[in-house]
Amino acid sequence: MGRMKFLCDIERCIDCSGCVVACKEGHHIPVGVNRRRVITINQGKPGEKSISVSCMHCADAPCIAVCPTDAIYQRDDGIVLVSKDTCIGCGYCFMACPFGAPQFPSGQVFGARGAMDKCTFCAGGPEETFSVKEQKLYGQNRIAEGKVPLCAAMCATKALLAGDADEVADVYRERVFKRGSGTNAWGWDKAYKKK
Amino acid sequence: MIFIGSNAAEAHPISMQHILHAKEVNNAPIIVVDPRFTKLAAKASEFVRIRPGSDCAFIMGLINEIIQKGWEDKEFIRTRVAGYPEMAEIATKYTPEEVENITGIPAAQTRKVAKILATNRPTSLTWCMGGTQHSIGSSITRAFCILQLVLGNMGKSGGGTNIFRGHDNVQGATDMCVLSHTLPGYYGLSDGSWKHWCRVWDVDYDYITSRFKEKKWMNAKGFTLSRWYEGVLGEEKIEQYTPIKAMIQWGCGSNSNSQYNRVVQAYNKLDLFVIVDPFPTMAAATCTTDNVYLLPCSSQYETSGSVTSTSRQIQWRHKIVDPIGGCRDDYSIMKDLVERLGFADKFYKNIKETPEDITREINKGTLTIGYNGQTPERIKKHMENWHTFDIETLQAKGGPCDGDYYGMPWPCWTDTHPGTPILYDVSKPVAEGGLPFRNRFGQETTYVMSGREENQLASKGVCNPGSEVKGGYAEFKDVVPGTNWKTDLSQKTIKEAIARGMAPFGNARARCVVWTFPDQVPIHREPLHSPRPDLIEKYPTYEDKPNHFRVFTRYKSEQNPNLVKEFPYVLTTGRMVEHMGGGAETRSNKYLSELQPEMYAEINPVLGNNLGLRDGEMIWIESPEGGKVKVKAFFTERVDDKTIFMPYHFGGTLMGESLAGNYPAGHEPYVMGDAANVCTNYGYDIVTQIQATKDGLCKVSRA
Amino acid sequence: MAQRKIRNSSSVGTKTSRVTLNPKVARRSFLKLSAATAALTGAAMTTRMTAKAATPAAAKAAYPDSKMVRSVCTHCAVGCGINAEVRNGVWVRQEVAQDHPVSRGGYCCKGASAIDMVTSEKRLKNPMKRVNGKWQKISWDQAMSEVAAKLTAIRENDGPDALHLNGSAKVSTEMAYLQRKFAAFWGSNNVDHQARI
Amino acid sequence: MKKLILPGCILFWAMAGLAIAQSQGQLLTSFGPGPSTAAFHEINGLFTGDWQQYGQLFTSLQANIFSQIFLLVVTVVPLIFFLHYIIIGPMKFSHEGRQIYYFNLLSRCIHWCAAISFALLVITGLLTIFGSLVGGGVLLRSGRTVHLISAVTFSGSALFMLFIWAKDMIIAPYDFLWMLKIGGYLSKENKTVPAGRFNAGQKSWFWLATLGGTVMAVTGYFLYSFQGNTDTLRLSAIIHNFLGAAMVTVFIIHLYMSLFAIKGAIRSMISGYKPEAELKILHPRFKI
Repeated sequence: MGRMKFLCDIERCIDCSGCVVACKEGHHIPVGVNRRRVITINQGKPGEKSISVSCMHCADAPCIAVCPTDAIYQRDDGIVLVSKDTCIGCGYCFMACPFGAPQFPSGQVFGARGAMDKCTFCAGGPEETFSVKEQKLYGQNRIAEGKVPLCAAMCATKALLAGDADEVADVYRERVFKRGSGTNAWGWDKAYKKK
Repeated sequence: MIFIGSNAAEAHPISMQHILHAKEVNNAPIIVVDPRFTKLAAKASEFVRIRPGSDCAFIMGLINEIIQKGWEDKEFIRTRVAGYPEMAEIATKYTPEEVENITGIPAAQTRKVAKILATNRPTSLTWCMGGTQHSIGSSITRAFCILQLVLGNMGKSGGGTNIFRGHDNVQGATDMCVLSHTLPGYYGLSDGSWKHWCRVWDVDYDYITSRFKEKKWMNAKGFTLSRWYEGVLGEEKIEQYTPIKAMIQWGCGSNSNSQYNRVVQAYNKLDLFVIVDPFPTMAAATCTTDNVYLLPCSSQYETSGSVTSTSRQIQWRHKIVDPIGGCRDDYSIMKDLVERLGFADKFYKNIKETPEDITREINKGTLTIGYNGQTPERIKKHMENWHTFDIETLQAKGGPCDGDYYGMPWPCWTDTHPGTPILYDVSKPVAEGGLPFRNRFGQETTYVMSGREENQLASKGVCNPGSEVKGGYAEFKDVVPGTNWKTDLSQKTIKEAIARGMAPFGNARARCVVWTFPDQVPIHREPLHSPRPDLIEKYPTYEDKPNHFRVFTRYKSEQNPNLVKEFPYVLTTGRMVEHMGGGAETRSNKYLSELQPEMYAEINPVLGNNLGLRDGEMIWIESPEGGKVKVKAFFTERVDDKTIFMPYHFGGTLMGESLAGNYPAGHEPYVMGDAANVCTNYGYDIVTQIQATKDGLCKVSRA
Repeated sequence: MAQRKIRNSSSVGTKTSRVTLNPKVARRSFLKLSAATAALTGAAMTTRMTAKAATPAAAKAAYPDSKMVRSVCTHCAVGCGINAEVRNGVWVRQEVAQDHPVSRGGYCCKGASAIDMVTSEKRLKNPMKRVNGKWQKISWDQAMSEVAAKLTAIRENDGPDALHLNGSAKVSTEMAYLQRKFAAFWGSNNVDHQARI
Repeated sequence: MKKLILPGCILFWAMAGLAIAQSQGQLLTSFGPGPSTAAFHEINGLFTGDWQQYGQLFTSLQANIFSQIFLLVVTVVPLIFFLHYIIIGPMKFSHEGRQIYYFNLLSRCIHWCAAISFALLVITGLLTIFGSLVGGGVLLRSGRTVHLISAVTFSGSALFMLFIWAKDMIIAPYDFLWMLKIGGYLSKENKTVPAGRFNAGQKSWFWLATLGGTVMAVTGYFLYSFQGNTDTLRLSAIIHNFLGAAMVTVFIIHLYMSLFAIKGAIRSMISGYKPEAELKILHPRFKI
């Protein structure tokens, strides 16, 4: 059993937000909560690059470390999930996360934050698989169906890779290899000090 | 690959999959020619910043450079191109230095691009609205094609001109010619064409004639989408016996019309205005009169029918769910209307099963573009077996569709023909998807410009494999006496041509000189509202055209060298990935609205700071026609310091005033903003009357 | 030190009891994940897409008795395939059309929200007419008879060319054909659509 | 007061320094030479840049250290007092003699208002810190709400206390003497200690509760509303936890003093009267 990983190929990402909307539409996420976002640097200049970010399902996840209620847990396949029943919305995971992955829809009492919501790698949550409750709290459980997370499956240019870390690395290595030398090669600018 | 006036990364994101594949796997250079550093330019290997509206000069400059260096495909030109010397003569005027003067592209870069094109063959050339929406749009697009002819890239895998079309079925609707100057299948409006379609429809030619006011109106081009409102307002001289009093807008967002404030005036003057759309479009909110009807048709997912993608692939859009609420699908609304207008028996004579029988009627009549083979059964079979198609060649490997190309791109001459994935490809037999250039414009021509006489048929030896005639040949006719391949409803002519390994439409040369156009060879002409008054004298626009699709159209009288003093910045418009067209659909989608919640205008920080504006501030942008929009300033280096860019998807606000209250309650879109097209300038193409939205002028002030 | 601390506590967080909180989830997902991995590679690499698409059989588990309808996205001319999962006449979710030869499962943000075209609250549900400046719901019968009557009157008074029909590039080819045919039978060439702009 | 703040500050800065040094060291080892494209570095910096400043510090503190500190506070401090009670024993004063009216009704009400809300704050705060033992969920989510309500109540009462007692709480030179003697609590005999109406211990507690309480309220507001950038939140959380630990410690001291260390001390806060005998020893400078 490998570990599940996302990898966004910045040479391919075109900032179409397909992943963002695929995720929202697939899991019926309220407006304002972004399990996934696309970030662009150097907008409008040569060297403009975009990258799609969500929970990275860290091997050594800071959110798990800081969670006071142990609501966040990691499955054996590396997917980091949150139990919304246990979560108290304290927001510590947000402060610990380098990627801004944890999201907080507003709760009922005094405008307090509700339970944390984040990318589930389309693996639902701790509830019974395909149950109505799971669907409602966490969205689809595509991993249990044997399917790819929606964002990666629907990526317009196949920039976003998802899956077993080893396989993702293989795919990416193959791509870098195919890109060959010259302007398209990864790290060419760095290695040869030219653009 | 070269992209001119196309932002595929935003307008056609999925195509980027293939574009980046070519870049990465084939190491194909991507050249992007655009006034704006687009998201596509971010992926390009060469970005060429061009002044809006000067594309023709740049392309002619490339052609000149290629010819001067001797990089042209001499064999291709000798055998398959007509009018070449005349074109080359004119191209010599566009030296790289002159191109730099007109377009702002450094001469060295023009030379570099020419070299990239010459050394990376075949090159695929892509353009979109950035190439067409100019007063010389028809010249610009022809220049693109001529460039590909000169390079010998036509009819080759990886070559050709690939226009990325906007709407999902704009190719299908264009093939069906929902156009005021032609009948379905590009038959035109001549008597022969009408007679042909009357035979297809199985009605008397006299009956159709009787429906018109007079017979002459049958052959006269009608008003266009871009200028129909002149027929209502009557401010310009119109060539029609009556002003337009009623309007049916069927699935048309309307705020994509330039000079939108005048369109709004026209809405309010109509006696009857019917809007058929799943969402209330901006049109419903802009007019305030009483005679407006909103008919909720279903979305396309709630009905079925075929759609043609930009690569001419025909796919069957299956109905997913029944029309929701009280909506009706398009077919039933049309049927209801026709029944109430009293010609349903004739209209639906051969149409029993909707929509399949309609497809069959199209198959029967649309012979010009080889629409005979795409029967509903075959299209559906392709949809069911889409997984059997090879992703490189799009040809089915085995399975029920073995050998077919996906979606049977037209021409698909017979019901066993696989479709033609690449037009004018002479390396394949016609029966397997090959094609020569069409013989359409006679066989001998004498050019006015040079007095030279030239045979329009292809040279000896150039033909598809298995062709009976080894070389050029004329189009097929009189196989069934009195008909030609276009009008022979029995399709015997086409079948015979295919059987003999030949194309029904002949084998001719592609022409560089179009003797029916105002500019026989594409030449640069300054936009009507030019930011370069010094160039107007050298590259003046056309003479005014009195009856241009029934309306007087100004050219020379509109071009004013002093305009730029008051309106100093070039205004161009375009798309963003989150929205579509007028945005009625996407601005009613909460997730897409969340991603792009505001109308803005892109301004270079240099220009913004010179004008004393702040990033994120509200500004007025005003056009010479008096249109103005209130938008947020967005400082970005995507545009240069003389250009202002606005996305045209927004609506719901007119000249700074919100129209939210004019929508049916609860149906106003989530996001509203000023419609950019209020500001787009006057200007229409000399041939097609497409609006010139990409090269207008404007001025900016703080709101 | 910081690194070690995090690691320690994360192993606390990954208590096995958490992973097997619901034994059913854990077992099922572990069994299926090998399949997922195969499919994941497909998603990752375009050239392997068709071979390793997720099987429809697996999807049955989430929405039993649903059927897949193949359709085409309505947003731009690329013509991306859409796999719609429909149960009891309701479009329950948009599934990835991984084996579509053009889009290979890819969608931009517009295509990914195709389902919203049907479910949007902003859709009109009834014919409407503006009366004294206010929108009023009317029946289809009333709407169509009034429109037809007014059209007939305009035709008789001003001639057929007093009507302009703006057709659409968003409708099916068949519907576009009917729009052009309608103009011909109506007796006018005043018909056009968005290809002009 | 200084007794507690100073070590707190030293501890805080020691921790911070240690953690920052660690984070820098870790950066070098964990990323290594890495991928070489400039854009990657830029994007990486975009995400982890601010994280490296306080995020990592917060993470390492919150991961274990905070809970350990609080564990120490709630176990070791009571243990020390338990030993004190056994070894030295409580102070006993005769309640027979003259009773002095020491706290009026208003101050008593405010005191109890503050006391109850503060107790709730401590309980819910500790519950949150040891949330994993409770299992989170509804209990702790209501705990958060209670924490909020108590915080508002306590802020109000603390403000009142500031008004009515601030004059008596001004630090005087003899307070240092009191501090040196540790209030005489380490002696089994009842010796006179220098103190006015309030002794130095009470003063520390008072100023910690009011001024520290203000800091707690401000940081708590940030944590609750999530206003401000992430680094503000992280710093707020760090301050909130350290100061919280200090306040809990002093709170326990106060509890012990009133309930156990001085027999019957709590009665004065109920009835308002203190025995003269007690005052003579513990608050000799108080003018009757």
